[in-house]
Amino acid sequence: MNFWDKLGTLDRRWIYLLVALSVIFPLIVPMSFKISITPEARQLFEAVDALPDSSVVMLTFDYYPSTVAETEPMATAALHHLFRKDCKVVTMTTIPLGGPSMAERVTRTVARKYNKVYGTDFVNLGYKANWVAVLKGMGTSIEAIYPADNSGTRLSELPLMATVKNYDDVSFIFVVADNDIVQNWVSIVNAQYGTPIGAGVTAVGAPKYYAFVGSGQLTGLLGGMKGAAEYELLADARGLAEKGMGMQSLAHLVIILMVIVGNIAFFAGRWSKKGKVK
Amino acid sequence: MSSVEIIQIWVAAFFTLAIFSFLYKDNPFYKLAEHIFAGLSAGYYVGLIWKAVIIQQLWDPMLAGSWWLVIPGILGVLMFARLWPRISWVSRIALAFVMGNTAGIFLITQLHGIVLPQMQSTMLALGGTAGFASALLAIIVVVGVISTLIYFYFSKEHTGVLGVTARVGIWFIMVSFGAHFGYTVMARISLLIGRVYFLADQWLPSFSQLF
Amino acid sequence: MLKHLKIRFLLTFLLTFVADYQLAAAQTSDDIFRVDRINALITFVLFSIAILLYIKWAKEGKPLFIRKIAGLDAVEEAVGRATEMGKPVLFIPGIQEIDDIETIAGISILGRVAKITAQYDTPLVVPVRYPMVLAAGQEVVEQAYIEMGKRDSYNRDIVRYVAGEQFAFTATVNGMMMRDRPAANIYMGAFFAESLLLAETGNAAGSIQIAGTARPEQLPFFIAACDYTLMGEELYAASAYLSHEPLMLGGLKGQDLMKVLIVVLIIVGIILMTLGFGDAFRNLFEAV
Amino acid sequence: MRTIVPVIVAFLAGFVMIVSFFFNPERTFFGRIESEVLVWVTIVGGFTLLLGVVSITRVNWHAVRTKKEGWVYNLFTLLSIFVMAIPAMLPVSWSQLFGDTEGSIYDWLFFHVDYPMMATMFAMLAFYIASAAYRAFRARNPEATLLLVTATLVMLWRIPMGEAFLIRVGDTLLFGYNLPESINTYIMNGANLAVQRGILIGAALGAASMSLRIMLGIERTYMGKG
Repeated sequence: MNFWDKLGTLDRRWIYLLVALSVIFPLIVPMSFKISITPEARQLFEAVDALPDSSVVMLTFDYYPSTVAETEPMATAALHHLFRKDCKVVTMTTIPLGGPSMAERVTRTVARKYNKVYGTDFVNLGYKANWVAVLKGMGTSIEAIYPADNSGTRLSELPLMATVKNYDDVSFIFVVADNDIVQNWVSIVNAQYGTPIGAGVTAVGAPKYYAFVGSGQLTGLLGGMKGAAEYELLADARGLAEKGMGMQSLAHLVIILMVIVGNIAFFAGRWSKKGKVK
Repeated sequence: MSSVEIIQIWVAAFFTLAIFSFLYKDNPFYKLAEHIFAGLSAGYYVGLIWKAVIIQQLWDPMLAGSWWLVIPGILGVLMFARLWPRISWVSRIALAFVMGNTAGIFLITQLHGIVLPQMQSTMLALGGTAGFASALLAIIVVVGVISTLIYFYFSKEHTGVLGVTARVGIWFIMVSFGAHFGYTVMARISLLIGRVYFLADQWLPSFSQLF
Repeated sequence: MLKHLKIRFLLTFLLTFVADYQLAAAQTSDDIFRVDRINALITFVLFSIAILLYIKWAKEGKPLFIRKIAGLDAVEEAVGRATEMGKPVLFIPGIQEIDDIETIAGISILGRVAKITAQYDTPLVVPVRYPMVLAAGQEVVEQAYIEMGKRDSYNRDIVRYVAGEQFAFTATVNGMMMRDRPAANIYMGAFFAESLLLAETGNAAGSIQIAGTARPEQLPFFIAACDYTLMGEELYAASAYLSHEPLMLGGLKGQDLMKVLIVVLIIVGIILMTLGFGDAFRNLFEAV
Repeated sequence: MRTIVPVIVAFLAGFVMIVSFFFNPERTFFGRIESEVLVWVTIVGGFTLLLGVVSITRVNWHAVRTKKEGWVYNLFTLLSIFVMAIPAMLPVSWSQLFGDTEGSIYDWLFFHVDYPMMATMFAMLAFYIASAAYRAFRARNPEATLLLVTATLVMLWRIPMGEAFLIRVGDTLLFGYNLPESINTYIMNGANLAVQRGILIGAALGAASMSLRIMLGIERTYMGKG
């Protein structure tokens, strides 16, 4: 086992330590950077900003607690933007594990800052099973699928829902998701009812949805924590995502370094062996 | 910070560290956290379906007169027959009803909502709309889409023109997967940042309250 | 007979699309029938005909050609090398339940690998995560050993249930890799975040690694860490090639015919758009 | 009988959706049927979630009863299910601890135990990616090399530090060419968009083919054997 082989098979816990340090260090020495805005993030912001005040927007909490670091800042920044524009917000979720609880808590926290009234300014529809039928069903009648809201109040008793019967009464759908539900919002709702849809997704899913932005089926796209930081900047709603970017940068450099050094150890190891064999 | 908040943060911190401990090696703390997690998630589903389906979609509407909803209710209960192999065929009707409906919706949305618009948006003028850059982009997109579709074509040997197109396709696919790789790395690090931020921003300051 | 039928099929499709254009123009909102969605109807009808016809031909045993997937040669080569070195082959049919399409594809490829290991008496290890996958795996492996006339060298715990929880399963399989040091690791099926851990440990154990999954977000890691990777639909094509199961084979062939149709229409659209008068043709594909 | 009835039910439940797509729902009675079928599907769909709960309870109860190795952990799972589920089903009018609103046991346990654990589960992957990047990701063939080079470029582009570096590289070596912008245009909106579109079309055809087979009762594996 020459030097290169030893370098190539370093015990993985040393590498874990290096990653941990790269994320903790910026906490001690805060690093702030200028965040550049991608055209796709600007397109989403401008589409929401162009909406006339007090128009109805549907905000969906289609993410599991496992990806809140990327998705929650997007939902929070969107809510700041929408409430500042006096838009009426209808929230819902297709995620059975935690979806309704997170939709309730995140929306009420931001609504309190703009002293919005539940029932007239915002409503949380919560969760109903089988998202295919939910997405398709709301096309004809939201009340058929959701007889009551997340807390059990009948929809007929909520003033806001009197004006929102189905997608025709919704001006924009802002989907925040960590799974393929975005593809179904596009292929069921946008394709059949024409409601414009913008999406904030985790970085794992983002590359796939460029195809929908390109075909105009998606109006703008946020990708990962950087996408959230971009929307926070655009909507002037500074939050967690922007603070995280410093730590993100150092960790990326560590990973890039790992790939390069790993490959050097691999190739150098092979050349030195070839050298001996000849 | 009130004492309730401190308890909340310490409970959350305990379970966060219990899961992280798996990095060192599998241990009783991780096993305990894992099993509690499985139980709480199952319990969450019970609370959710009890409220969202049984009360809001069955009990209340039936009380208000929509008695026919007893039919989907019975179909739903029949679903439990899947748990006992001997009578699992009873659940087939309920399963077929849901799967058939989803299949009917998907059959339309995959063709009308994905294939048609994606085909249409690939019909680009190779001259581009404004100058050289947009022409280059149009050519890249057109060549990329066609070569990817040909790469995943299985009814003819990849030889001759087809072989060359497939070869070009694999290069395009590697660039796209490289982008996927970069984005996925970014995602996992953001999730780590989220947890480290919780520990540093909420848990550590709570020490000053206690000691 | 097949050949010119396909050409006639393509022509009818092109002509009906042009006819659709006049009809769509006459759409008035209170019509009962959604005339503006006739392009979807045509696509739906032609798609169904293509799929059902090929399934019928597949069931009748008509010779339906599928090219051999390069990944299968890599699998056979890797198992061959394991035989020479007298070391075991480790096969994981993904970590999803039996009703997942990728697991079904993985199991059919397992059948092929089991035939080769049976023939050369190479030790085979198949850790699984669900009881139903265990049953299906044992059935396929036993069948392969019987077919190769090696019933006596088959034993029940070639396919073994390891653990239910995702990371516990990964930790146990990693332990097996470092202990047995298999010559070849083959991952065929649905994989999630643990793909990284498996491929990395397999690399450290010095095994040849071949993977196949349809999940796009895991493919980059397998490509970077394994010697060969079956990508996306190649996994299904490989299992259709091996099993000749009519449903899979017919479905695949029908989809292939639609791909030809789509590429032809896209090229026609591009030519017309580049020449400047393609908008009329392009609007035929408008999803309303 | 055991397969004919479910096959007919599957076909009708799907056929309604296809017909109502091609006919104006308001102008025909199909609209009424479609809406009712969809409501029923959301109700029946809800019970499938409870299936998982019953099987988890059964597996863990069996492990505890037969004192299987490590049965104490299974006991914790059982306790967690009931501590979470029972209070949630009791009316909030009896006590603030019941139901699922803020302040209930259900809400407290979710946000302070389940939520942090789930958020941590995938955070571990950052460590695995780093060690795999170092020990396994090799430019072993031309394709893998192209993948790793693109990945490095994208990782650099997505962080402010990296972007500044790319701009400086563009200015010094490439006569002021804006590298970051061209990554977004030619990689993300070019090659990546094209490949994702190709894969999307292929996957959509596959999903439609599976849906057609399920609706016509040709594909019945989901019904199980017997």
